[in-house]
Amino acid sequence: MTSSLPLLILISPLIGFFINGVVYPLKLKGFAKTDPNLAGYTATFFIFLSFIMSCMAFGHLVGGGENPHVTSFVFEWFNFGGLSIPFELRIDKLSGLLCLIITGIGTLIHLYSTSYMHDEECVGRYFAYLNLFCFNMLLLVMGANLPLLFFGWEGVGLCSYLLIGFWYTDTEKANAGKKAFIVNRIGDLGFLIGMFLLFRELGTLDLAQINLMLTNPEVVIKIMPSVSLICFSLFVGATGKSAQMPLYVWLPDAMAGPTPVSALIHAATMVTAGVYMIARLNPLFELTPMVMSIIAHVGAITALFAGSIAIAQTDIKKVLAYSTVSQLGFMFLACGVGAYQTAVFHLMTHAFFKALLFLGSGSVIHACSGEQDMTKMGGLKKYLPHTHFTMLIGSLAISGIPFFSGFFSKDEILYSSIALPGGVSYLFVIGVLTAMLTAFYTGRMMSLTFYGSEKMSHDVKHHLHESPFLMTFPLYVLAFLAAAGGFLGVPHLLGDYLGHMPHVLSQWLAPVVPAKHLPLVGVKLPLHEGVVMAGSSIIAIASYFAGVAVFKKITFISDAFGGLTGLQKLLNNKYYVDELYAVIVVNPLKKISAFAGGIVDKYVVDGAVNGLGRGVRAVGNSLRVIQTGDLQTYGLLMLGGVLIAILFIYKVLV
Amino acid sequence: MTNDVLIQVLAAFLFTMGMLVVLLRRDTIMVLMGIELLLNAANLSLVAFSKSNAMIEGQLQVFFVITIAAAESAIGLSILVNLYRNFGSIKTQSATTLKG
Amino acid sequence: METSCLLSWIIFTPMIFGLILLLVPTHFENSFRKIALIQTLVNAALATYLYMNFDGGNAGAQFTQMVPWLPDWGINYFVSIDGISLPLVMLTAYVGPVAILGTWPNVGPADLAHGVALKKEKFFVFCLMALQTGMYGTFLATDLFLFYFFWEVVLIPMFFLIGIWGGKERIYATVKFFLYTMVGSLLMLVAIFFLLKTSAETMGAPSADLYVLAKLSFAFDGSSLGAALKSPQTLLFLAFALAFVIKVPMVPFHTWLPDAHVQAPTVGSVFLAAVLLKLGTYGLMRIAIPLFPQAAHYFSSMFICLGVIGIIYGAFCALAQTDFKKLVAYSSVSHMGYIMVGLFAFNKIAIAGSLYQMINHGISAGGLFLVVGFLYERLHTRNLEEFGGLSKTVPLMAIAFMIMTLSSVALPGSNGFVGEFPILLGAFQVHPIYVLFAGTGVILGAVYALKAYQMVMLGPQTRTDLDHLHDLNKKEIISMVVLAVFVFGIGFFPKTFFGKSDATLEQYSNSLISKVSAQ
Amino acid sequence: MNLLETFPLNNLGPAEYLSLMPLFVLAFGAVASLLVGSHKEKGHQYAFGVSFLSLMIALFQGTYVLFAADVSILNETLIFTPFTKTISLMVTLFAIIAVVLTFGQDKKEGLLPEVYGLTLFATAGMILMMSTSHLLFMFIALEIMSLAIYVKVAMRRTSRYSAEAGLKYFILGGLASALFLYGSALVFGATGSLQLGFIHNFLASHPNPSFIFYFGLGLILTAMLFKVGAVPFHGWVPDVYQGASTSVTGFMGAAVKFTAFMAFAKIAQNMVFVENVAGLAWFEKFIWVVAAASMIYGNFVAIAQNELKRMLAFSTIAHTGYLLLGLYAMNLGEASAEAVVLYLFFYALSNLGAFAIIAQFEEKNQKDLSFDQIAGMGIKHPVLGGLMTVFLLSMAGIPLTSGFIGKYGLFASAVGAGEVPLVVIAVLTSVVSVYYYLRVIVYMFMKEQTADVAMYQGLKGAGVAALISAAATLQFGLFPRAIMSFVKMISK
Amino acid sequence: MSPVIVVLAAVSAILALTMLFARNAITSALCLLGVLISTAGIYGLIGEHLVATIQLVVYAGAIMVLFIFSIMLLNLNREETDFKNKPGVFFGAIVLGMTVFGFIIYGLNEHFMGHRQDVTAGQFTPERIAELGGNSKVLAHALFSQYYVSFEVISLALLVAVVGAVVLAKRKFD
Repeated sequence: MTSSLPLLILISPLIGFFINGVVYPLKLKGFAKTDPNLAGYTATFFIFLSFIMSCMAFGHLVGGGENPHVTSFVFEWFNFGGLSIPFELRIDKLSGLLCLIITGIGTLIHLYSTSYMHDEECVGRYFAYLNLFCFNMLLLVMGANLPLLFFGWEGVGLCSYLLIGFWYTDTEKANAGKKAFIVNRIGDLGFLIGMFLLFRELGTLDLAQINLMLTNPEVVIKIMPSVSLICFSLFVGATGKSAQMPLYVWLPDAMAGPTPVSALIHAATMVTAGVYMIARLNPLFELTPMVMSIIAHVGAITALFAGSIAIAQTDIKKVLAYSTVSQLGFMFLACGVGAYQTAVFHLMTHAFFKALLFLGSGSVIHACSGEQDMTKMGGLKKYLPHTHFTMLIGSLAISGIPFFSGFFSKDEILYSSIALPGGVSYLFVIGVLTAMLTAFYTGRMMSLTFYGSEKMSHDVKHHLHESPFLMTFPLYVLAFLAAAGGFLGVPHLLGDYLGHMPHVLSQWLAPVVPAKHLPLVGVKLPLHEGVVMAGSSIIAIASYFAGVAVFKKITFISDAFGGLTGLQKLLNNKYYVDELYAVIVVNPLKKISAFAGGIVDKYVVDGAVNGLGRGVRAVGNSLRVIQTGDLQTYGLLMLGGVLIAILFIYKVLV
Repeated sequence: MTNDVLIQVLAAFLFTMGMLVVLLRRDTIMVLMGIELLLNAANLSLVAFSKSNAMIEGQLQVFFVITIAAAESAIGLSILVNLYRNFGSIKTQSATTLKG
Repeated sequence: METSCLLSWIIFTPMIFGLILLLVPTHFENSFRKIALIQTLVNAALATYLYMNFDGGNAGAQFTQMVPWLPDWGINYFVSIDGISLPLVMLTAYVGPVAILGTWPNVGPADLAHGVALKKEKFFVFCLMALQTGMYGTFLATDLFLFYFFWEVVLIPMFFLIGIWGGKERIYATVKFFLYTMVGSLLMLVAIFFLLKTSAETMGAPSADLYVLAKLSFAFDGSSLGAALKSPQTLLFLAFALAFVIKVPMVPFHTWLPDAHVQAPTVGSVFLAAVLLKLGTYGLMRIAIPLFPQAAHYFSSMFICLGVIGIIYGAFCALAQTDFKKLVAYSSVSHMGYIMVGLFAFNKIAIAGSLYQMINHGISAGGLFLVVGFLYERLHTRNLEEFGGLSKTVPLMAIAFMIMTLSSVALPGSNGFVGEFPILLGAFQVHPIYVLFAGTGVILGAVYALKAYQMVMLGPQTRTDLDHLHDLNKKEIISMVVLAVFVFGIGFFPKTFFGKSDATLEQYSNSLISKVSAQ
Repeated sequence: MNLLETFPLNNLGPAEYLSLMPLFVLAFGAVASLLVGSHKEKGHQYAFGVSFLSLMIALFQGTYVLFAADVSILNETLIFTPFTKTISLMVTLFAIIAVVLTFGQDKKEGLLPEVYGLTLFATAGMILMMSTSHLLFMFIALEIMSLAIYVKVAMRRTSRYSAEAGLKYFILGGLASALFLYGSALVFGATGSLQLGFIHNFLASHPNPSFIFYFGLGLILTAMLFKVGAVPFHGWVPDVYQGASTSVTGFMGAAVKFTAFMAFAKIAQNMVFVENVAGLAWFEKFIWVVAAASMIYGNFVAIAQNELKRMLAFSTIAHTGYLLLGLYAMNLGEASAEAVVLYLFFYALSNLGAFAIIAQFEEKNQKDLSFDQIAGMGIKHPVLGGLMTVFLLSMAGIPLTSGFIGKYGLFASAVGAGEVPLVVIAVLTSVVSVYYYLRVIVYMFMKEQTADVAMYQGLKGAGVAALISAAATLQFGLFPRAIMSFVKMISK
Repeated sequence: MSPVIVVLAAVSAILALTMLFARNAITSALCLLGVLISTAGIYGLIGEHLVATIQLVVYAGAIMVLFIFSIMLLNLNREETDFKNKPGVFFGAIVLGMTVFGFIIYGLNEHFMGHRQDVTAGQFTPERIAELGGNSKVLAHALFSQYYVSFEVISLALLVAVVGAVVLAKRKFD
């Protein structure tokens, strides 16, 4: 059905952006002057508004029959020479779900920010950016065609740039924002190329049409040769946005932004755009097993890689950042093996618990008056009971402790990686390893932060205080979701025991993302689903509590086992990846540009031009000598001319 | 070989000589004389041609040419005097301040 | 063919004002800018009226006016407008007031000390007006000779603008600019002679009317490179193309641009970047390609390759600069590369995209140069390393700068995307590999643009003399707002802005592609 | 049969007198101005007044009889057709401008009142030269013109530059006219006549004339090329332009060049562009080489100059090259004739104007105006600067100015005649020329004034002359249609 | 061909050569005078009496006197040591001149051998002139019947010459 609902959902944060970004400053003659509360509540109101409308849209979808969707056609964006791109928004079951997540979590985080950012200056700017981000993110998920998706895709990139660099006076933070934008751009080029290829093959960029056309065998056969290329380019785009190898480097730096930003953008929503895109185009990706396996491998490796780094970090936000990268790796693993709905499932649960964890860490940092180093915390449990409680739930959820949300989604991924034809056995092993690591570093984080001895300085200790209600309330809401969210996707095995509880999510997504049937025993690895489930949960529990226990006293494993110092160093420096990139990418670029701008352009290209000029002058000067000033020389010249004339005559005649 | 040819050859020779005088002698006055010689050679061949063609046009022109020659030499000599006043010499190579 | 004087009014209004100006005594110095502003506004109004009455459905020439000029040579004063020249005329008309407002001299003692005071104001304003006449004329001329006439006329005021009110190296820069353009255009002149001769031979009477010349066809033999180079069409095409690509400028003929830009006064740079460069691409689109399609098509890959090189090379050069203005200048080189790619892709979408890109680059580059001007007028430096953290002091300027940066990195929703996306999309259908490389420009563009923004606006404040650094004043705000409106307006509603060109573009590219594929 | 039958006395009728009238007017005017010029204090004014008056009369009278029936005097010694009358009028116009230019400069430049009379004599000689079609008569006219010019050049008697220039011009000019004479003698010997028309017919009937004809023709052309100052017969040009007083140079650059080139064209048309005379093919090659050499040499050396008059002198050599290109095209295409006339006319005007400006910036008895002297002059005297810019742009062939139209017509006709390579050379060298013309503008407007050496006392005659030329330059640059169709008509 | 003409031709040729190489200006002037006189003689011998006379009177008489006078006036009759030419220039000039001379000779030869008869002879054969009453009479009539315009115009030239001479050679500059 068509309705203006999607448009309204989209517009309302934009209005908020305008009010915060334009109206207030104009009224008050300046950005710094906006009252923080006013700005915060305005922004929250508008995002909440679109949350309400998303719910209404969602209501339309419920029982809306076979693949229901709400669309609103806004205007012709492009239309020339066969390239027709309407500005059209479509909410189907997948994007509806994501709208809910975005606006819901968005609302919570706005609320949280209102209190968290209260003492900053230019809060108006902050909330304007935040609203703008929501607008772009919604556009990303609601856009009915790839260019619109790309619009949102770039838009969120811009907002993350702006928000990471919110404290722009600090060069570090500004650089982080720049890095994020540029690395994303690299991915975006892939995205663009993918789009161009698609357009060349199919002549359209409308998502629904693409998926529709792919049901037609002739079309499939026609695009078969180039489909791998298309999917690969799109996947490159996804790696950029969703921080996969090798383009993940920007995400950890992105933690330079305010913590709520990290929660919203770099955990819950934006970074999952790649997953969304792949899930959205799953019929296309289905056609190319090769790229699928690439995706799976990249995902798995990223997961393990980032997870291992997370162990050795001391900055609480860095830990969470790397864990985000690793969780995204899980999602890509799921996509890679073909379990799209599982990926979306994990996307959702991850949104819950990772947002929760970030906000919690934000509350911790808030309490420790800006301190982010876990080695200067410890024993905060008694000072921050609410924060501790909620974060505990979050940590349990991410570690995959049974019956918390993370458990269901992660478990499904692990099992799909052996149960589905696309799966690979060793990826399953990597997955399990990562799960173990996840639980371990989460436990470590909790222990370093809340348990163990108090290591903070006195004045910090003096100021310790539980965060105000505005901050704890979102924590509790998210805690609930993180705890219970998993029951939307109960696997059949358990579902049968639990009174035939269905896998709600996969049924819901079915029209958009067809659910794969999981056999009871893995095909790649002869393991019964129950075994996997039990095993993984045991591993999770064990390593979580190991983590908690081990790090009561020490900060690094190497403190316990001296042999591991080297490894520790390696991990602590993130495998020196940034340094590597600096050597193989950044510096060469700098050199090339210096060479091009400094040498080639000045001396070669321009040198040729100026050389020509000088040459002409030189010729002129050398010709001057004929002009001796002696009239008889001129006479001789004349006589020479006469002779030339005669010679011409003679030559012609004889 | 008839008179005509002989005179023509003589004219040509005088012409060449005049040219060489103009080009080689460094005295401006000599140069002027060279020009006179050139004109004379031209007259000679003009007359001879018209004679050999049984015409009178050539002869008539010669009057004019001679007059012109007179006028020219008058101007030339006054320019020469002027030069002598300014440079104190009438060598051609003394008057080479304008060059390049 | 209905006739109207409107176009002539648009062309000559600036000149009329200029002549009136010459009569105003010099001691009214401060009122000259006002006169210039009025003139540009009048032109903008005229252009708007033109736009309103322009029939988007009609692909052919409109508002034609033909006055015999040199009928013996088949040359007439023949102006008309169609969908291709319409946007460019509008651009010129709207950039005019923006440039005047944005560079309004606010002469204070500090400025006087730095010699930015009103210097030979009358002549300055007169040059601006003459420049506009030349630009309008070039865009509206439908007669080849007239086109050439205005094409050269543009040079003279620009020559003075750079040479008299420019920076230290102004003389070198302006002479280079003049000569460089001259080399190309004189060869073009020879080609024009040849065209007239041919038209005289084939049609009995010589004619410089572009629509007539379009009917001519020149021998072209694409069997081998040698044969192609020998065939007359190629020679003519290259003669024209050289003139135009120098103006564009296409690597390796671009070195005049950075010098000219850096030395020119801000308003000069704005006109140069926004409009003058478009003369080149317009010439290619209007004359070189449609008149000699086979040759153009035969050499298209070469030009696309050079365009791509320009994109990447320009980006790298921009990255290397520490002079803000030079950076923007090189970014122009890079962005004009896209237009070259689009024009020579011989693909509907790409061609349309190039036309859009001409306008968009005009807006974004103009805006960026204005920002440079703001900073230079306030801090008297263009060295990026001497800025830093300014956005705390001048938030409005920061916003304006950000908007222009976004437009120049072609962010969706800004006009830049509207230009580059179709170009790349269209060109990709024909030359995927080239576009792959061109695409890297998207990344590099972000790199240097953000670098510039960061070095100026972000980071800690290094300067101590920022106390008298005042934010944008009303005039400057107005100018930037106008530009911003165009940036986002075009970014969101390209149809609204370019819709009237569709018919012409459709017909243009159809005939072009059919001619090429016929060969 | 007696003498009177052999030589019938053919008296002149009214028509003949009318068409000869300008000559009489000029001659008497000259004498009159010489006489009144001897007045002690007001000699200059009187002389100027008289000569200006007589020139004006000549102009109007010439215009009056412009479209009278063609007149041929004494079996085609003098032929007056609309064409010859028009070009005579053009020369008269130059003379008027030159006289106006001289007035007000004369004292500063140390010119005696006789200069006006001599200008009139020279003009008379020019008119004769353009109207005659008889080689010897042409020689006489040439001499009258040249003698007057020699004297004018050498007239700054206290200036050694002037004396030197006079000497060079005189000696080389004498050599040239001697060559001309001997050449015509040889031609006479080979064809039996000195009448150009007769020679034309002779060639048409004898497609294979003897070698001495070609030789004589070569000598005659050499003399003409010397007068128009083409490489390698150009040696005198820069030195004389520099040494002569500026007003004289202006007159020379405009009128003498114009006349000589017209005569050259006439000779070429009658003795060279003859169908089916295979032997004349050499002429094309020769002119090709000379034209190319002139363009290249003139432009390249002009770049290396640092003095204004000298630079213009070299540029005039280059322009001769362009004109030769037109002449070259003449035997291929018809359009070239008009193009050449137009180009010459426009160029002469701009040239006069430029020298008029220079004259006002010059100091007393100065050798030449160096670039440093004009630094910042355009700013100091905007009007003069603007006018100078107009002239320079016109010589550079930039639109808005007549120079562009002229160049366009010339090159277009050449291309029409199929001569592309030479045109390409011309075009490329003219880029070079643009450089040095711009250099003057740069100095005038963009350099800071070094020292106020250039003296300029108000708008004098020179200023008026400059204004006239500038007006013409712009007028013909923007609306050339009228004069073009006029020239087309009269050259039919 | 008459031997006297041959002798005169030889004499004038030799004198011309001497004139070129003589060191003393006076010598050269006298040589030139001799050349002119012998030319006059040649005129006379081929029957052009009037021309011969004018040659003698105007050229030899007036012009040469003028020359010699001014040589004396500027007392240039001192020895001229050498040509002050680089030998290259000197011989170059000589060679150039000789080449030109050679070409003329070639042309004349070709003319008198071949194309002589192309030229239609005029009516003034010696007999005709004699019948009309002699050379001078004929020329005089022709001059004043057909060439009087030229005759008048020449006066301009002379006038210019006079004025010019006066202007340039006037003693003191006012």
